[in-house]
Amino acid sequence: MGKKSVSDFEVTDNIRLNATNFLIKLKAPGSLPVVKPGQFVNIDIKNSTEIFLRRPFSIFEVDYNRNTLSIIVKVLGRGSKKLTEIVPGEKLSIVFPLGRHFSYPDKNDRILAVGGGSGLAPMLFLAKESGLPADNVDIIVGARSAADHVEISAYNKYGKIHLTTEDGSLGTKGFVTDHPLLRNELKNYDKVYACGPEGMMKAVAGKAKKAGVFCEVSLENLMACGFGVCLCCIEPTVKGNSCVCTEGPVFNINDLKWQI
Amino acid sequence: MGKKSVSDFEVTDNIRLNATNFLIKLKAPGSLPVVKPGQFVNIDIKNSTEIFLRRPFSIFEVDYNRNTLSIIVKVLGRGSKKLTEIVPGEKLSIVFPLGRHFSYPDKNDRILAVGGGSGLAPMLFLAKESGLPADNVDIIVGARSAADHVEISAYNKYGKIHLTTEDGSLGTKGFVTDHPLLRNELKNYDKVYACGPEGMMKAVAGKAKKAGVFCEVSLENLMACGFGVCLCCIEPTVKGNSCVCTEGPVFNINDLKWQI
Amino acid sequence: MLASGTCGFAEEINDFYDVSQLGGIFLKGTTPRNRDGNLYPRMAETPSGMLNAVGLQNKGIDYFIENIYPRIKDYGTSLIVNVNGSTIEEYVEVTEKVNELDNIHAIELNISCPNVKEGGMAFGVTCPGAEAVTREVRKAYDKTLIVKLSPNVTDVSEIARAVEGQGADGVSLVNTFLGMAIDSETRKPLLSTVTGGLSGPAIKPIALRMVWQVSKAVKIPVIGIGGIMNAADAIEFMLAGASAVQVGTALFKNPHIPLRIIEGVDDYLQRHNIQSVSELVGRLQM
Amino acid sequence: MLASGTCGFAEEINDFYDVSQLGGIFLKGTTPRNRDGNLYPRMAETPSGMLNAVGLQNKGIDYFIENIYPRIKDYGTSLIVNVNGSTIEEYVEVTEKVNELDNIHAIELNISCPNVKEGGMAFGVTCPGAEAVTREVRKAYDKTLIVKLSPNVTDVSEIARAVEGQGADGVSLVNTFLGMAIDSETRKPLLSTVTGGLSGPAIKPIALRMVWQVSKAVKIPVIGIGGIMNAADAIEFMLAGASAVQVGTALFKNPHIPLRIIEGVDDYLQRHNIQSVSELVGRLQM
Ligand SMILES: Cc1cc2nc3c(=O)[nH]c(=O)nc-3n(C[C@H](O)[C@H](O)[C@H](O)COP(=O)(O)OP(=O)(O)OC[C@H]3O[C@@H](n4cnc5c(N)ncnc54)[C@H](O)[C@@H]3O)c2cc1C
Ligand SMILES: Cc1cc2nc3c(=O)[nH]c(=O)nc-3n(C[C@H](O)[C@H](O)[C@H](O)COP(=O)(O)OP(=O)(O)OC[C@H]3O[C@@H](n4cnc5c(N)ncnc54)[C@H](O)[C@@H]3O)c2cc1C
Ligand SMILES: Cc1cc2nc3c(=O)[nH]c(=O)nc-3n(C[C@H](O)[C@H](O)[C@H](O)COP(=O)(O)O)c2cc1C
Ligand SMILES: Cc1cc2nc3c(=O)[nH]c(=O)nc-3n(C[C@H](O)[C@H](O)[C@H](O)COP(=O)(O)O)c2cc1C
Ligand code: FES
Ligand code: FES
Repeated sequence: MGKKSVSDFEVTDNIRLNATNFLIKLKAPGSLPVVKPGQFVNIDIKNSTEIFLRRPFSIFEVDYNRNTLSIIVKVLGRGSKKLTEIVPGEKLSIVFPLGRHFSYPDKNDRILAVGGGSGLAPMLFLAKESGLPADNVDIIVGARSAADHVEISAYNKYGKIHLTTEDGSLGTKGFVTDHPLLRNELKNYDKVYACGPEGMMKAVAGKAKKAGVFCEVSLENLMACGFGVCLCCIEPTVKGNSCVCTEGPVFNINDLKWQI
Repeated sequence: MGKKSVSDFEVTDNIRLNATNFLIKLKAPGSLPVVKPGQFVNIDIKNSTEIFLRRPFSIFEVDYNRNTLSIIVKVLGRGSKKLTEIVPGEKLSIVFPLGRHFSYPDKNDRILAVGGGSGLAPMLFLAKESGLPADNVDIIVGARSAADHVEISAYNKYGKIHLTTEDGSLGTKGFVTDHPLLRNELKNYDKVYACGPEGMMKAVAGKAKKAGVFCEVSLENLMACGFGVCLCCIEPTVKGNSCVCTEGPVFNINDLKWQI
Repeated sequence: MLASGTCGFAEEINDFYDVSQLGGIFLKGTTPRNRDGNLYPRMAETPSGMLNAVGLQNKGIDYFIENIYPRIKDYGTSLIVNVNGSTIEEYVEVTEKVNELDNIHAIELNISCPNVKEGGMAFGVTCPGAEAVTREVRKAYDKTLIVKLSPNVTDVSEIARAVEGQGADGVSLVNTFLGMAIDSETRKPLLSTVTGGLSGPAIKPIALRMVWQVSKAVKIPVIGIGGIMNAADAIEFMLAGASAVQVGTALFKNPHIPLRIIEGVDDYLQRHNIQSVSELVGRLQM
Repeated sequence: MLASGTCGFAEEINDFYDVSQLGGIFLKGTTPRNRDGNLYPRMAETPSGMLNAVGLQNKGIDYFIENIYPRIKDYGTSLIVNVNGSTIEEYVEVTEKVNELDNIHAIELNISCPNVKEGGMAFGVTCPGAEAVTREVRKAYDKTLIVKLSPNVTDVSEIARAVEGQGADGVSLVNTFLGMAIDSETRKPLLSTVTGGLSGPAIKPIALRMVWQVSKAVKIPVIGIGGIMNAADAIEFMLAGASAVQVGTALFKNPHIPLRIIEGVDDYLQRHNIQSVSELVGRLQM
């Protein structure tokens, strides 16, 4: 894993993306180490005991020139709510870089990245970092309805974006797994990646497994420490109980014990 | 005691008076009941469990037209510090009005009000409310040094202000009890009032007792509830253990069991 | 319902709102005669909680009957006297007097106060002690007898079963945990008594576990107490097996909390399409 | 020093800073053979604390000796193995193996884990149980034997005296409190095991009281544990009688906290003109 650190980052932007999603940009006190899609930061939300434990968030974007990194926060409970109330100028204590990143695609690979809910950030980061021509990258993003989607057309230059909504108010109607690319064309991809609600990831994993396609997912198990000491975040794998925070959050679906 | 209430007041001003004292003005959601010098409010500082219990503060000024009341907060520990970081527009949950007020002086009385530390507010409120001509009112305010004093010259119209500092950097050198008015002229007063650190109040009470002058003090015992149910704030009195929050905070020194 | 020692004798809460809206009020612990309680300081704030060392300050049962009871007896809510004593005889003495009061339909036998030298928790931490005092008080009392249990024990179910065996109609738990706080700068204890009773949200997880254990161990109703601040907390205690709950320290934070809890529970029942709270009791989904 | 189960096997902390700056590291609880621990979910946040239900997941003592020990043995800080078992024989088995390790000078006998069905707390809540396991482990171990006590007991001093009587060189306390959390909306327990161990600042007042009681009851050194977040907390435990302290859950909040505590205590000693921490131990001003 290499050296990890705890540092105070300064919030430079906090932008509301839609009703429940916020983009928060953070400036490191020094120069940033290299971070990769799938890795995460663990944030002390109030520098207090009110929200006692840190909260983990995937890294969404990184700018090595400005030494900033961004996260996308979906409001779920107390901690994420407080976090989205933060004002630029405030400091946040951050532990990072944490976790293992997604496997990078090989040159000429065709990849499919499937994101939903709070799993959007690493998928977009991955599309951007893949180094592949946009033609080789498909990104499916699912949400309940149009209002739950955030504006990501800027990512069109890294891949083709396909939206789905459960109520059909935008893009393909249904779950991400109802999208034609996942229903019929999985075999066309060399690698499939997914991050989002567990049910969604399992559905994608099931299809990938059936199609025999390489598939990695990024888990969001509950964490107390985030750096491998508490053994709270474990996921059963072929190697026994693995720590999602250090041996994941990215796992190859073949290593997981999912019933898919 | 009458009806008490819990309401959200809006902070309209938060003014730094000196290094450690802040004037906080609060607007009631409706019209204010009559409040009197010595009464206090109990404030939920963060609307959270971080600072678990409320903190009591004496009422300093009240404006029935604007429905505002003010407090002077001296930074002592965690709670008072957080409170002074509040920004106008924020709301504070306030329980009030609490406690018994000072006995009002009779017409033509000469009174002496002695304040120190966090005890300044009720003394100034009392001077203002006394209804006496300024000539009949002396106010002694003590502090460690000049920098610890706050600007109160506006209160000159309610009484004559006398400052003391322990280091002699402003006004009379020494403790408030070293001031000539307290050393030699106590008999000239009909009523003496004091609020501040316990040692100071005991010293004043001792002199008043010797001089046989009516004296009331306002205690600042630690409180959990502030409205008479927890029995944590008690002070031994001639009637047994009295609740400072409901039977005080103002006590006649003859009722206290102080060794003075 | 409001927990004993945190709502005075109901009048102080009635200063804020009409207490007839409440399910019941457990009055401040009462002893046979006047007790001054412990010396000041009696409280210390702790992370998500507080310590108290009040030590059962009260004016005695006779004063209560003559002066307080007449003023509060028609408040329109259940009033429960919290019975205390240094000896079994003292417990019985208070009980006998309360037995005569028409508008008091239940007592809570406090065998768990950690802040008194004699009696209190001493009875509540062993089965024989708990049995002995429950047996004698039971003989002296015709109406509902609730026994309040101490969490400062290895096995609270055992104590609960013991008092059930002696005729208790219900148990309430928990009383406060024995704790301590020190001022590192002055190097002195923050309480005059060195140790005191810990209450508030900090203790909720332990209290909830104890309620769950006890509700599986006894057949009589269990009243849940410990760090309840909102409707979700109250519902958790009911799911763990409590038929009712008491709110204590939360009142210091805001005396209106019990009303908000009642509203919140109603709202929960509606949202989840549940007819009555009794359908929640013990319905933890395993 | 770092508390067992909250600092892994030291390597994870060494990823942040050089652990030779620390007084000592109590390694993750170790059993004779691989243990998978309990099912997910294993943790729940609570007011000023958390519950865990890890259940002693570890790869077993042999794996430790072959794979981990060689990597960490020269870290330049005291390494203490936290010894666990389901039976006395298992405790002894682990102890015998650790006895052979040159760079391990002490073991902590964990008779207080609330998260395992067999062994663990079962031994730690009765005097005979605590005595039996301490006696056998003592026979098998030549170096420093620290026994880690459970707070889930009526009288912790009694247990402390019992293990002192069997030759323990020190006691450490407290392990976690048995607690529980429920999601009111789903009506399910938040932990797969229903109950788990409560740690963090919430338990500090109770832990402090227990350390104070135990330090008066035994002559051997006492190590204070429970909710220590900063230097003031550490000093409070020392004033209450702890010769040293362990930091647990605070590490999850910030792995640098132990370093800050060391600095803060140094600063305190200077400000108060005290030569060494030993002058603080038990010096509560009454
Ligand atoms: C490696 C990793 C990366 C993540 N990346 C992102 C991200 O980029 N953007 C983002 O918005 N979120 C992300 N999350 C999830 C995020 O950490 C949680 O949403 C957040 O911690 C919730 O905190 P809270 O205080 O708002 O919720 P709480 O008040 O703690 O909980 C509210 C409810 O949500 C449930 N819950 C809380 N955390 C989780 C979780 N991790 N998984 C499932 N249920 C949970 C609780 O059980 C509870 O029912 C990530 C999580 C992990 C582990
Ligand atoms: C009736 C009443 C009226 C008051 N009026 C004012 C006022 O007008 N202005 C003002 O600035 N303060 C006033 N106080 C005091 C004020 O309530 C405390 O300073 C405040 O509660 C401290 O909170 P904290 O969180 O900052 O301190 P903490 O972090 O809780 O404590 C810091 C240190 O101060 C000590 N301490 C805290 N509260 C008190 C207290 N009440 N008495 C003695 N020592 C204490 C603690 O023991 C601790 O050592 C009043 C108190 C009472 C009871
Ligand atoms: C200041 C204070 C005084 C108390 N006095 C009594 C008492 O007289 N009798 C009693 O049975 N319990 C007493 N208790 C315990 C409470 O009734 C309750 O059991 C405990 O505080 C836990 O609940 P909570 O966390 O909701 O406060 C007292 C608690 C506090 C905080
Ligand atoms: C996630 C977790 C795992 C733990 N595992 C162990 C363990 O393996 N052995 C042990 O003796 N104590 C274990 N403990 C208990 C701690 O060592 C410590 O006694 C307890 O957490 C109280 O201290 P704290 O409040 O500083 O965390 C564990 C605690 C936590 C939170
Ligand atoms: S969160 Fe602690 S080990 Fe993963
Ligand atoms: S503070 Fe509770 S009775 Fe006075």
